[in-house]
Amino acid sequence: MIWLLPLPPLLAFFLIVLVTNKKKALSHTLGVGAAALSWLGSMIVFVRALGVEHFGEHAFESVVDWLPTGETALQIGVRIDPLGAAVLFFVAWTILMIFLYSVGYQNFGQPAGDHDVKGLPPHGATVTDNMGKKHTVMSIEPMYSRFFAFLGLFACGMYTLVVSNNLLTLFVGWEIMGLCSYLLIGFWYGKKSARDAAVKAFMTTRIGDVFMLLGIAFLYSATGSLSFEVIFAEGTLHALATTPAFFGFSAAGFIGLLIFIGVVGKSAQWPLHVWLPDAMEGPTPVSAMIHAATMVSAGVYAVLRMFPLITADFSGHGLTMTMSIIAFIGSFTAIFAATIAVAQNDIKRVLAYSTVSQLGFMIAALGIGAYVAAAFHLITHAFFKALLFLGSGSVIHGMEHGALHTGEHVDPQDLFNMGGLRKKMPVTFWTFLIGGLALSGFPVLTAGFWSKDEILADAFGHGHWVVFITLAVAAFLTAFYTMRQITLAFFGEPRTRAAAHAQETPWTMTLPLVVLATFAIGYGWTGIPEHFPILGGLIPNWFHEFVGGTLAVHPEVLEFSIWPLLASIGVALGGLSFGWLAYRKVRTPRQDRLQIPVLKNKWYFDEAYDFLFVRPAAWIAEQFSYLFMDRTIIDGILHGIARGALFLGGVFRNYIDKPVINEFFGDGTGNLVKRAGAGLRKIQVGRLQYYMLASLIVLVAFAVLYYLLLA
Amino acid sequence: MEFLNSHLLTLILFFPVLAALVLLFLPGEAVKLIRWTALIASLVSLGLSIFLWRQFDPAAAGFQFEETYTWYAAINSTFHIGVDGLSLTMVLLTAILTPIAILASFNISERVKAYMMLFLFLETGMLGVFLALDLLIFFVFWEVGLVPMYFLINQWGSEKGERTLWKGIKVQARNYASLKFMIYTMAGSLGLLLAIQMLGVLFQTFDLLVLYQRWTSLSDGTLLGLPVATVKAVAFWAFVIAFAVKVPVWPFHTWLPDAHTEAPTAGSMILAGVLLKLGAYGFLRLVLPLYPAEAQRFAGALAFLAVMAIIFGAFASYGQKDFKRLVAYSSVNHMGFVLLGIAAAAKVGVAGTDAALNLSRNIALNGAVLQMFNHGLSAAGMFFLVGVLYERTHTRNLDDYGGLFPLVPVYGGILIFTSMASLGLPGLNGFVSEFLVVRGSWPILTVYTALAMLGLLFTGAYILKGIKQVLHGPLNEHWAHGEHRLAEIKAREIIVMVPLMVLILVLGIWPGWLLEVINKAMLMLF
Amino acid sequence: MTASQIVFLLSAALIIGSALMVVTTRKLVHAALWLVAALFGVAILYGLLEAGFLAVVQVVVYIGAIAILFIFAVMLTRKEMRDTGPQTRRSWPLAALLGLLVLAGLVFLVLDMPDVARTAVEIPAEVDTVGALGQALVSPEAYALPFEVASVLLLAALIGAVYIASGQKKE
Amino acid sequence: MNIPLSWYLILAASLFCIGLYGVLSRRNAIAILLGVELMLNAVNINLVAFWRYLDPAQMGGQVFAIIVFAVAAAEVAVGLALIISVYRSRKSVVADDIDLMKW
Repeated sequence: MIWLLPLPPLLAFFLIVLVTNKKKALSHTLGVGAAALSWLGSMIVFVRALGVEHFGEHAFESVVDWLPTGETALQIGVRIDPLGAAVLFFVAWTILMIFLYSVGYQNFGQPAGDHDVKGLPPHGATVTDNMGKKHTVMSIEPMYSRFFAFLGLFACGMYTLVVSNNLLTLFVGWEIMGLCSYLLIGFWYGKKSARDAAVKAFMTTRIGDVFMLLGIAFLYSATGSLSFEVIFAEGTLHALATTPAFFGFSAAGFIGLLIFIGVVGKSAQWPLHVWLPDAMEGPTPVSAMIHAATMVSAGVYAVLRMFPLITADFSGHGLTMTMSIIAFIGSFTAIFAATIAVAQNDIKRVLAYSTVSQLGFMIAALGIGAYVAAAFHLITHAFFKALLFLGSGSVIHGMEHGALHTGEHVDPQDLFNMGGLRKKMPVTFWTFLIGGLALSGFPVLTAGFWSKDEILADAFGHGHWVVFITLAVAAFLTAFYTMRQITLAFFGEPRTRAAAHAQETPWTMTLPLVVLATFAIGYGWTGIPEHFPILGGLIPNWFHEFVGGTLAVHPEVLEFSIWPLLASIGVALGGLSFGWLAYRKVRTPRQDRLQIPVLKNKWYFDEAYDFLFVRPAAWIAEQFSYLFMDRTIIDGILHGIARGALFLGGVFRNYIDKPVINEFFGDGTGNLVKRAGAGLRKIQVGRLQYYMLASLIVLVAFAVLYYLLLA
Repeated sequence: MEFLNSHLLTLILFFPVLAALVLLFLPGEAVKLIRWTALIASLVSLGLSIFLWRQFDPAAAGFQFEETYTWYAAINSTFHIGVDGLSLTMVLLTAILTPIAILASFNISERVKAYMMLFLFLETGMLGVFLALDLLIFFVFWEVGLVPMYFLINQWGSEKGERTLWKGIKVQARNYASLKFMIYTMAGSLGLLLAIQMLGVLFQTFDLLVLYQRWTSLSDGTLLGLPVATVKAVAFWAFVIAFAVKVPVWPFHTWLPDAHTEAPTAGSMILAGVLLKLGAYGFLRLVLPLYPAEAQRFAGALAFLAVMAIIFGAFASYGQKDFKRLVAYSSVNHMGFVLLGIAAAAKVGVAGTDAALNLSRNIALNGAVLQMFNHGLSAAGMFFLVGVLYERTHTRNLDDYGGLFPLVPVYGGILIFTSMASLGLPGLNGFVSEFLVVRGSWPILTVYTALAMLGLLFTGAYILKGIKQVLHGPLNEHWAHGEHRLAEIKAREIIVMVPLMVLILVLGIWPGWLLEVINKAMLMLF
Repeated sequence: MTASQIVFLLSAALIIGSALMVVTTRKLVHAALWLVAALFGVAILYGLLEAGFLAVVQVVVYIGAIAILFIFAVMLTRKEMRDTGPQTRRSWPLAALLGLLVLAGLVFLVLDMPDVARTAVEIPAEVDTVGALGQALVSPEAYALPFEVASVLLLAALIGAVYIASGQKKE
Repeated sequence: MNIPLSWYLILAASLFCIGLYGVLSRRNAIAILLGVELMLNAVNINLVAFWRYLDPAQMGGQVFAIIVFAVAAAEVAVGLALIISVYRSRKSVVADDIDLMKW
């Protein structure tokens, strides 16, 4: 059963690519159908998991031999434990919603565009209505089928990752998603920016991936297995924790660090965060959402998975070196990305930086050992961030409609082109508002509040003051930029005619919004702390019980403290109201005080990386490796040898063969004979009697000689 | 049937030559007939090889299907051939790639007969190296393979292109490349020949199985007036350099980009697909078993060269403007991993006592052999795809392409697929072998393995650069209209790619069937 | 002085005189005729030496065929080769000197020979020299082979002469 | 038969030398051949004389004389044919003029 989960989308991928590429309706039916099948399977697995007592100790697992390695074999398999089940739940839901949403977003049912070409966004089509009047309407995506194929492959990767019982297949899923993100960011490959963003995304994550690969190799050689069950056995962990590795790390810590670097790439943590905002160059909020809300979660999921390993030498107080690094990177990213988000005007970019920031929260939580809190925030965040991305997609879609309708050329993603959309797009507005409030951590009602509060409480409870304060400030900024976004987009008056003519999107798009909005509120209730005033105890803290059961030692329940609660309520409400007040009247970017160049330009990281890494790499590749080393040095040596041989040959030829052999011996003898011949031929007169005379003279002479000398 | 079983290897080995002789008597104008005859002949070889694969018993020890004939009695060299799992894998690779390459060269229209005959000779040469169990036979086939390839590059190579030598002397690129290929390989194998002669004189036999026993057990005393250890070390390097040139290992690699770039498409396919494997095969078949102690001693140096190949291969590839050259350099990069695995195995040696290290050694070897096979598939595919593009556009300059995806969607899809295999995307074959090599080398050569990751990173960079420049980006209008309009990939060309792609995918998902054989062979090798 | 000695001396005088005339006379026809005389003298010597068969052959073949052939040749070519002008080369004194030197050398050798002044013994009456000659020429033990070779040579000469002199080659 | 052998020999030698002189000094090719004939006769005289004076039972001398006849006949036939042939093409029978084959 679990084996089959990733298969339907994969089959859909192959079928669409190989067979139904030309048939748009069939393609999306296949895609959505496959997603629905996987969703159904996931729900069955999830429900069955709920029915098992102490599920953590009785996880579903199944393995096969994959590779022979000497006398032994490398096994791969699937495993669903509480963490896996919880993640599977949200993955199945979001993926199904994405598939459904894509049908509407890619304009299924609309006519083909007038000048649309593959590789570029659709530009709209002209239709003539019954009255003979011409309208410009949105046109269907030229590569509609291909989009669903990519989505299918992506879903396959994500399911593979979640159901894996070992690091290797997890890595396989991880990389397949990397490929899909590359393909989807570069979906409109005709755009130069999209193309470069795709390469950037792939390369940046690959930096992390190679470290992760090393980590996997290290882990495999240290334990002889990659299966979670084997690795996380107490004896193995103990051995790993006590084996010293490099630079003062224990083996466990070092492996954890290597894998964490992979996560840094995948989850877009500082300093490898640069790809994610650029990934918004990707064509649609849908694809952006895929790798921003879903795929990046995979990184956090991997750290969650590796949590026992990372904390293997963690004694409960005093973070290990690896954990400190993780906590530092997480909290730094959280606040760093939040500062950038406040100055972005692109609705998708704001969300992208917000995602980076929120992932920082989770990573920081894991760094300080708050396992359950991180998992909780991972899932709630996935729901409400998916909601927000889809909502922004809906906004953009509505704006595009308006832009086409009015013929106005405006950027449909720029917040300063919007305004007053709440009346035009009510469903989108309300769901977006719910998502925004959840992101801000609006007290009690939203899921985001419960999860974020738990992280803050954990940091506070264990005395990690720096982390606590940093995250609190980041949370404040989060609430602030969220409200800024909502205010600019939905409140006030339309800033452009396109905004004034924006239209609500079709049901295929709004339905997923509603579903996700439900989760954005409701999921929080599964994890209300037991000791929370009033509400605590009304509903049991199911999430803590269930997911906590994944770990060998069930994490203890935190003592309740009022301070973190007050802090989180304070920053959420403060940020929201501050954002509302500050942007209520803002009409143009000029009036925005926060358009500071350093924030707007993302602290100049792109430029710095370009200067520090990209260009030197290109220089090393082109100039040093190829032109200098290969062509100049190595080929130079070869040519030198060749020249030496030629020179030697020349010497032999010019100084030995030619003068001595040819001229002296060869030509010399020849000339001698020739000259002699020339001299001698004069006596060859051709007269018979002359010869006879001569021979006779010789004969006589010899006879005389003979007589005189011998006789 | 009985005959087939007892002479299977000879049949596989000489069938191509037989077919080449048949071709000789066909009229030169009957181009179609010649092409199909050559293709069918190579398919027969493939069929026989698959039969061999089915008959082969991976669990049995030693060599199978051995055949011994008198050959050169005066110097005690016999025609001794046989297969184990390692040879079998390589024979299979050769047998698979040759028909594909022949099919790929159906567009060759000048001197088809000579071309096809050379190809079939080439196949015999390559198979001979993999099957030989006698050093002299090995060397003979080793050199036999050079000649057809020289002519293929020299006569059917790309006509354009010049190479500037010193003082502004210009030569035609394909002449330069073929000569470089030939001389470099020959020069490299001189030492090998000497060392082989020494062994032959010493033991009065060239039979590999005998030499395995006797040469390795020779440890003290003097040889030729020198200590045995010194002689062995020198002979070791003679072997190593011969194979290193062929693999090719940095810094002996510069013939490769030239030869690959100038060779005709099918030539590049075979060159990258099989010929490079001859070197790696030499390492596994001769160097490691004959010189375990020396290999252990110099493993660090080998690993260093391997890592240099991985890193600088990747960098140099990234620095290319010529698409084919980019792919050519990727071979340096990928074959570096093979050597890294071999170096790791050498470092542990035969007599490793640490079980964990022995395991790592076996994994590294498995990875290296699998990488040989995988690289054969993906490199052949990549070269073919470059050839398809070149045939249509007559340019290899990456800057001349751009945004071709909408024009050739099927081609684009295939190119991305194959590139991803070359990049080592999990789920495709390249990943499995690279992972195994990294896993096997990590505990043995930690620092080198870590450095190799830099190369792995840039593998991604150059592959993406290729895709980006060719398929993505704004469409270069030059190829969109009129006579330059880029044609989609043809059915024949798709048929060429299909077996490669299927194998790439199958090996990526379920490599067990192949690794089972390799694994057993590697266990027996040590 | 016996009769045979006288006959010898007379024929010797004839031979030497005729020969001298052959090599000195200006007119080639005369030279050819003088040759006939010289050959006739030789035939007499054969008779004197009791080689009757040879004497007859000398007369028939030499005089009857060869000498006549010469006369024909002379006549065929005489149009150009007038009997005027020098018939001898400028180096004739040198030739004469050489001839005399060779003669001197030969005479010296002859006189140096042992028992050179011997006289011939009688041929026994029962010996038939002509018959013996015939026997020798056709006997395989004796000279059959040289004889046959000579006949082949003659044939070849015959064909060659016809071919060369026919002048049928028209280019 | 009381003629000493030396008489014959000296006669033959004289005849030979006269013939030799003729060969060397005459310009006309036919005259040269005449000289050759004289020399051949001189040889024949020697052959027959030695036959007669040494052993008349051995027929070698006479046989060789006959072979010399044959050779002489052949020589004259071919020689004269050549001369006539040359004469036809070059209108000359002077031996010194026939020097085509010199360098």
